[in-house]
Amino acid sequence: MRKALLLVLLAVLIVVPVGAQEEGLPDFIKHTPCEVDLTGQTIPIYHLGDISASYAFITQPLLVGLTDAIAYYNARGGACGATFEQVNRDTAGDPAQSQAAYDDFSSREIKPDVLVLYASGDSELLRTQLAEDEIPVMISAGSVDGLYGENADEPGWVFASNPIYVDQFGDFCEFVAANPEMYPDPVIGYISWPGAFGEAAFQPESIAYCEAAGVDVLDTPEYFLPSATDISTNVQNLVDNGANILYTNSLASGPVIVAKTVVDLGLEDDVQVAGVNWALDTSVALLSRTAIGSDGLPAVNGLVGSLPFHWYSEPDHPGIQLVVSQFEANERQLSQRNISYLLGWALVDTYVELYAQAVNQAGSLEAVDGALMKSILETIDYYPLDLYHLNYPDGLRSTSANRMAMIRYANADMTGPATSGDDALKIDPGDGTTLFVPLLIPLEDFAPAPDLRPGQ
Amino acid sequence: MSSNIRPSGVFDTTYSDDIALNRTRGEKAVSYGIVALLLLIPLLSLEGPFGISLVPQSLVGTIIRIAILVISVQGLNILTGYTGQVSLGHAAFMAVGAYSGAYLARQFGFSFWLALPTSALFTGVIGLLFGLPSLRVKGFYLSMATLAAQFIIPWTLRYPLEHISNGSRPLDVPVPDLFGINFGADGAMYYIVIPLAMALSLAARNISRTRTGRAMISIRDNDLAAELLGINVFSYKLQAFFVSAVYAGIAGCLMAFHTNNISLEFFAPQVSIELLAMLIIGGAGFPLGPMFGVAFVILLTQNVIPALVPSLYSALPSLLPFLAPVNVFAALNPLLFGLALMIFLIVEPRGLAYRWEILKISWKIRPFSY
Amino acid sequence: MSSVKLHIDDVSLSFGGIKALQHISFDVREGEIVSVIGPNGAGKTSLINSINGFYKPQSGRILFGGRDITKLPPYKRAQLGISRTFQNIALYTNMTALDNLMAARHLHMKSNMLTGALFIGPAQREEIEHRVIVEEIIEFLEMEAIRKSIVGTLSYGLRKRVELGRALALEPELLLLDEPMAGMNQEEKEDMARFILDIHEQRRTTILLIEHDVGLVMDISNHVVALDFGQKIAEGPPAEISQNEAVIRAYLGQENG
Amino acid sequence: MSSFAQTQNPASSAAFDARRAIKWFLIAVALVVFLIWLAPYGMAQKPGRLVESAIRGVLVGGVYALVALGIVIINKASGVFNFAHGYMMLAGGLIFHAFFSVAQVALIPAFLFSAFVVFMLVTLNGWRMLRDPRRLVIGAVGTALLTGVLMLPGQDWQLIRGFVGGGLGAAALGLAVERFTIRPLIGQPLFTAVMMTLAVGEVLHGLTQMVWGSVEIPLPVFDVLKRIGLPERLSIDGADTWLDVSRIVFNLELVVAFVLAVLAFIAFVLFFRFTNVGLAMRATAENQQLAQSVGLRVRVILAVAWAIAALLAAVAGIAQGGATSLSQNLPGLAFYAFPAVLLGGLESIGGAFVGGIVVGFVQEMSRRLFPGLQVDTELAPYLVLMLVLVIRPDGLFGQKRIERI
Repeated sequence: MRKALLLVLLAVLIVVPVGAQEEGLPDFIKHTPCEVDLTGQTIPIYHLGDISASYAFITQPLLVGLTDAIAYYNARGGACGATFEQVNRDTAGDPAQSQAAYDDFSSREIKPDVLVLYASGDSELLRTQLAEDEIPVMISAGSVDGLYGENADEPGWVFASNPIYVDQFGDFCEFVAANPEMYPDPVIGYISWPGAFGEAAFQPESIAYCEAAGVDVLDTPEYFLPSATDISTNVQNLVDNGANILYTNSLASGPVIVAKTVVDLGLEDDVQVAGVNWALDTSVALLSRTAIGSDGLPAVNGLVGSLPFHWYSEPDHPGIQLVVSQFEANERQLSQRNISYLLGWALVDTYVELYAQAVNQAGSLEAVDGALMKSILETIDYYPLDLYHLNYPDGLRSTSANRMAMIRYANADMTGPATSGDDALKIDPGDGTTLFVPLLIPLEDFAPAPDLRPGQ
Repeated sequence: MSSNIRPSGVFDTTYSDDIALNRTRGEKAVSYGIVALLLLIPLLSLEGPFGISLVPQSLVGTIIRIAILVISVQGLNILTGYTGQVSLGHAAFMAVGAYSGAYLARQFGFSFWLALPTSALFTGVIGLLFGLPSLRVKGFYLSMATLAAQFIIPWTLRYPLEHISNGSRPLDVPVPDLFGINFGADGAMYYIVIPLAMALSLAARNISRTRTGRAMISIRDNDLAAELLGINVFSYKLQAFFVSAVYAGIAGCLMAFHTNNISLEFFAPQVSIELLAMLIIGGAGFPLGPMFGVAFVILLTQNVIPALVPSLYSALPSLLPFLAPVNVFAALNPLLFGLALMIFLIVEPRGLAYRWEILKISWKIRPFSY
Repeated sequence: MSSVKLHIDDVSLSFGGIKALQHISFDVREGEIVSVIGPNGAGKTSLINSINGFYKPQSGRILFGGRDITKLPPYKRAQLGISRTFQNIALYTNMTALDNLMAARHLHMKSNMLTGALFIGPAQREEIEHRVIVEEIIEFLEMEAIRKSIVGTLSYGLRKRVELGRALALEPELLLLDEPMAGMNQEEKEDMARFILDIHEQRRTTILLIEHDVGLVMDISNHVVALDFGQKIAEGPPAEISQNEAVIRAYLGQENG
Repeated sequence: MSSFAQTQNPASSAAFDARRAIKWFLIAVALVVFLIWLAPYGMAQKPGRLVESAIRGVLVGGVYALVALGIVIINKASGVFNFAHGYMMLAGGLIFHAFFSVAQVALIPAFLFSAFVVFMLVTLNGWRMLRDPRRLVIGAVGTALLTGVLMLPGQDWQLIRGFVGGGLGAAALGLAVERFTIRPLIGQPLFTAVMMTLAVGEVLHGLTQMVWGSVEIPLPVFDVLKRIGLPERLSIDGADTWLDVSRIVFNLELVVAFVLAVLAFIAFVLFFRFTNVGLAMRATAENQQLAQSVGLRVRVILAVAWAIAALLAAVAGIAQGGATSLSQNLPGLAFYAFPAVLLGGLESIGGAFVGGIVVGFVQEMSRRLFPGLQVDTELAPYLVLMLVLVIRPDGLFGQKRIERI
C-alpha cells in the first residue's frame, strides 16, 4: 500500500495528470493514415534479449512497457486495426541462446518483418545473418560494430533509436568544451565495465574528437566488474593522473558505485561523474539512496549524461503525460518507471507507424516483408510519442539528436532541484532507506551528436 | 558393459568380429540408418513441391550447433571421461581454435581447409602447455589450474593480442569456400560439420578401445597401478590434454566459420562449466555420452524450455497472483533448466549413456528380465 | 647355479621416524621362487614398493639383471620386466577383465593415438595379435567365464586372479606378488598356489612372493627371507627357516598382538 | 605400515635436502627477479598509495575469505565443490533484506517462514524425527518464538529481525539444498553432486528472480552502524609524511566486512576445535565410511555443513550487498573467490582465510600497478594460483594427500 501511495504522490508532484482518452489516440500522435484495414489480424512484436541475467534491470521494465503500450494501442485500433502481441525470448546473455532464439524466429513460417533487440552483443552476433535473412532490427543504443560492421563501412539492418555510444561520448566532450566555466581544464578518465558494452565508447575516434575539442582523455581506461566490492583504486588511479571528469559506459549499479567512490574519497567537489544515457536513469537515482554525499543528497546528484529523448520530469510533454497516466493506471512499481519503460512505449508507437506505412505500400499484411521495412526505416521521419526524432539520413543507422542532462533531486516544495539534503523532498519507504525524488534536468537543447564512426 | 551380451544364438567366431563396433546385422542397419537420416535432413528441410518441408528448417541449425559441441565434448570426454582429469577450461581452448582459425583466414588468407587443421594443432599445443601442471597437481586442484586457463587465455586474447582478436569487439570470420561452393548457408556447412563430428566421435571411440585409451582409463581408475604397469602416466596425461585441446580447437574453429562472427563472450567461463555439465549428463567415459549430453542440454535449453515458457507464462501469474508476471517470465528459463537438471541427476546420476546401455541390454536379453 | 636376477644391497627406508627397512640385503636368482615372510609391519610391502620404484630408499642399491635401477621411475622398471600384484587389489574397476589384461600389454604394443584413432590397419592387427596372447593367459588362469565382466562386480578371489593375470600379461622377468592369497578360503588358496607354481614352471618366471601363510610358503618357495621390524632376521631354504628361533619368536609375538 | 603405503618421500636423506634447497633457492631467485621487474611500476607510485592498496587489498580480501570459507566447509565435509555458492550469497542477502527492510512482518508470512525453518531444523536427521513427540513440542515452541521475534515492529528491531530471520532462513535454505538435492546422491559419483550444485544455482537464480525480480536492491545495513555512531569512513592524512599523499580513506563497509570475516573465521576455528559436531565433521571429512562405522551420524554432519555454508554465504551476501547492492551480478563474486579457496587448500579453514586475503591483496596491488588491463580480477589471482599449485600442489595449507595402494 505504501508503494501505491508513494506512486500517487510522485505522480501528483511531477506530472499534471491528464484524463485518459476513452476512444482513439490523443491528437499529438500523428500516424500515417491507413489505406488498408487489417482488423482481425495479429502482428507479433519479436524481442530477444537477456531478461534474466546481468541486464535484466533494463529488459524487464521494457517488457512491462511493451505490455502496457500494447494493451493501450490494441484498445485503440492497434496498427490499422491489427492487434499486437509480444513474443519475448530470454537468452540469459548467452550468445548461443541468442543464436538459437534468432534461428527460431527467423525460421518461422512467417518471417518477422522486424525484430527488437536490446544488447549490442546480439546485434553484432546477428549482423550478417540479418542481412542474409533480410530482417531489420530496432535497437535502443548500439555499438559501431553492430550497426556498421567491423570496418564501419556497411550500414546494415540494425537501426538504433539513440545515438551510438561513441557519438554520445563525443557529444559529452562537446558539452564540456562549450562550458569552460563549469569545467576549467577538463581531463576525462574513462571508467567502466569490461566487455563489449562497457568499452564501446572508448574508441580512437571519440578520443581524437575530444582532444580536438580541447578536452583531454586519459590514455588508460579503468575497468571494474559489476560484482566488484570496492573500486577506490580504479577511481584514484584516474584522479591521481589528473582526471577531473569520470565518464562511465555502464548502467544501474555501475554509475552508482563510481559516484559513491568519488564521495567516499572526498573528491565530490573536484570530480564530475558523467555517463552514457543508461547512466541517467531512475534505476541509478534510486539505487544511490544508500550512498549519500556530504550535502545529504544521494551520491549521483549532479551526474551528467546523455538524454536523447524526453523524460518523466517534463510534465508538460504530451507523450510523457500519456506514458505516466498509463503507468499509474497499471499500478506499476516505481523501479519500473525508467528509461526502458518509456522506450517500450515509443517502440510500440513506432510499430504502429511502421506498419501503417508498410501496409499502405504493400497492400496487405502478408505482403509486408523485411526488405520493405528496411526501406521504410531508411526514409522514416517520425517522432514516436514525440519523445525523440526517428530518422536515418545519409546511410546513418542511429539517430543523432542528443542533449546533456543532470540528475538532481526535487526540493521539498517541488519547485525545483534541492540544494542539499535539508531542503530535499524525502520519503520514507519503510525499508530503512530514505527516498529522494529524482529529476533529470536538461542542460541544453537537442542538437546533433557528432558522427564518430571510424573512417568518417 | 553391453558388449558381453548379445542375443542368444549369436556367436563371434573371430577376434575381429568380437571387437567390431557393429556385431550383428541389425546393429549395422541401425547405425547406417542413423547416418543416412542425418545426412538427409538438410534435403528434407528444403521446401517440397507443396511448399511444405518435412522437417523444420531450424532443425538444421540446431543439429549443426549440437554437432560442433559434440566434437568439443568428445575431446572433454577423452580428458575427463577417460583420463579422469576434470577440466574447467575447455571453452578457452575452443576460443584458441576459433581465434587462431579466424586469424589465419583473415591475415594470411588461409582457406578453411588449411585453417582448420592448423588451428587445431596450435590449440593442441596450448592445451599441452596447460596440461603441464598435471605432473604435480591432481583432482580438483588440477581443475582449478584448468580454470586458470579459462581466465588467462581470454585475457591474453583481449589485451596483449588485441590486434588479432579485436579486443572486446566482435571479429568477422570469412565464409568458408570450397570449389566455388559458398558454405555460408547452413545446409552446406552441415555437410562439413556432421561428417567431421561423426569421424571424430568414431576416432575418440577407437582411441578409447585401443592401447592409448586403455592406458588413459588405467590412469583414471588407478594412476599408481598404471605406472607400475609401465604406463608413463605424465606422458599420457599430456597426450590427453593435447588431443582434448585439438578437439576443442576443431570445434572452436568450426564455430567461428559457422557463425562468421565471434566474440569472447562465446567462450565465457560459464561455457566451460556447461560443457562439463553436458558430459556428466550424457555419461562421462561412455562413447555415446557426449552425444546424449549435448543433445539433451541443447534441446532442453534451446527448444523445449522456450516452447514451454509461453504457456507457463500465461498460466503461472494467475496461479501466483502475488508475484509480478514479468518476474515470473524472467525466472522461467533458469528455473526450468535447474529443475530439469536436478530431476535428471537424481533419476540417472551416472548419465544418459549409462541408462542407454542398460536399456540395450534389457532389449537384447528380452523377454527375460535378468 | 643360475645368475642373480635381483640384488638388494643394503637398502634402508624410513618415513619420518619410522624405520620401515634397515640395511636389507639379499639376492633373488633367476628362476627361483623367493618368499619374504614376516608379521604385520615387518616391512614386506615397503620392500616390494622399493623394488618396483614406488618408494625411493634413502640408502642402498637395487640391481635388476645387473643394472642399477635404484633411481629409475616405476614405469621404467616395469619396462625392464618387473611386474607386481597388490595386497589391496589395484585393478581398473570400471574395465572388463579382458581390458585389464589388455591394458597390461601396453609395453608390448606399439599403436599410438593416431593409429588407434584410425583403428583399421595396424592398430586392429595389433589388437588381435595381443588378444591371442591375453586369451592364452585367460585360459591359463581359467577365467574364460569372467572375460567380459566388469572387474568391480567380481568376487574378491576372482579379482585377485584377474590381478595375477594382469601382472602376467606384462610378460615379466620378475613377478612380485604381494600377499596373493590374503583373505582367501582354503580352496582358493590352493588354486592360487597351483597357478603360481604353474607360472614358475611353464614360464620360468622369477617370483618374489610375500605371504602370511608360512605353511604354504614353505611348500612352494626355493628360498625364504624373514623380516621383522624392518630388519632381516633370517634367510635360507624353507626347511631351515621353519626351525629358526628368531622367526618363531617374531611370529609368536605377533600372535598375541 | 603394511596395510597401506605412502607416496611421500622420506625427508631425511642428504640428497633430498639438497634438492629441496635448490628448489627453494630457485624460487627465491625467481621472486627476486620478479620484484626487480615489478620495482619500476612500484616506484612510479607514491608510497602512500602502495600502503593504501595493500591495506585495502587485505580488507577486500575479507569478503573473498568469507566466500571461500563457505565453499571450504562443504568441501571439507563432503568433498563437493559448491558452484551454487554465489546464488546462496544472493539468496541469503535477499532473505536478510526481506526481514530487515520492512516496517513489520505480517503474521501469516512470519508464521509460514518460521514453521519452515523450524521444520527443517527439527528434521535434521530425517523425517523420522517427527515421530518423537518431544521434538514436536520443541518445534511448536520454536515456531511460536521465532514468529514472535520476526514480528517485532519498527526500525529499532530491524537488525535483530534481519539477522534472526536472515540467518535462520539461510540455514534452512542450506538444509533444504542438502536434503532435497545432495542427499539423494549419496553413493553416486562425486561429480554428479558437483553438477547438482550447478542445478541448485540455476534454481536459486530462478527463484530469486521470481520473488524479487531483477531490480537491484540497495541494502542499507551499514546505515544502521552509522546511526549507532560509527564513523562513516576512516581516513589518514599523510600529506607531510613519507606517505606523501593527502588522504587515505577506507570505507566503513569494507572494514565491517573484514571484521565479519575475522569473526566468522574465529567462530569456525573454535567450532571445529571444541564442539562435538565440529570434531565429528573433521572425522567425517577424513573418511566417511569410517566415521559412520564409529557411530557418527554422517547425514547430520553433512546437513550441518550445508547449513553453516549457507549461513556464511548469507553473511558474505549481506556484506557485499551493503557495499554495493543485491542484484543478479552479485553471484559473479564467487567466481573470483575460487582462487582463494584453492590457494589456501580445499580443506583448510585457515587456508581459506589466508587465500582470501592473498587474492584481495594481489588484486588491489595489480589494479594499482597495472591500470586498464583487467590484470586485477582475471589474470593476477589465477597466475598466483598456478604458481602456488606448481610449488605446492595441495595449496598453501592443504593437507598433503597420502596415497594408498
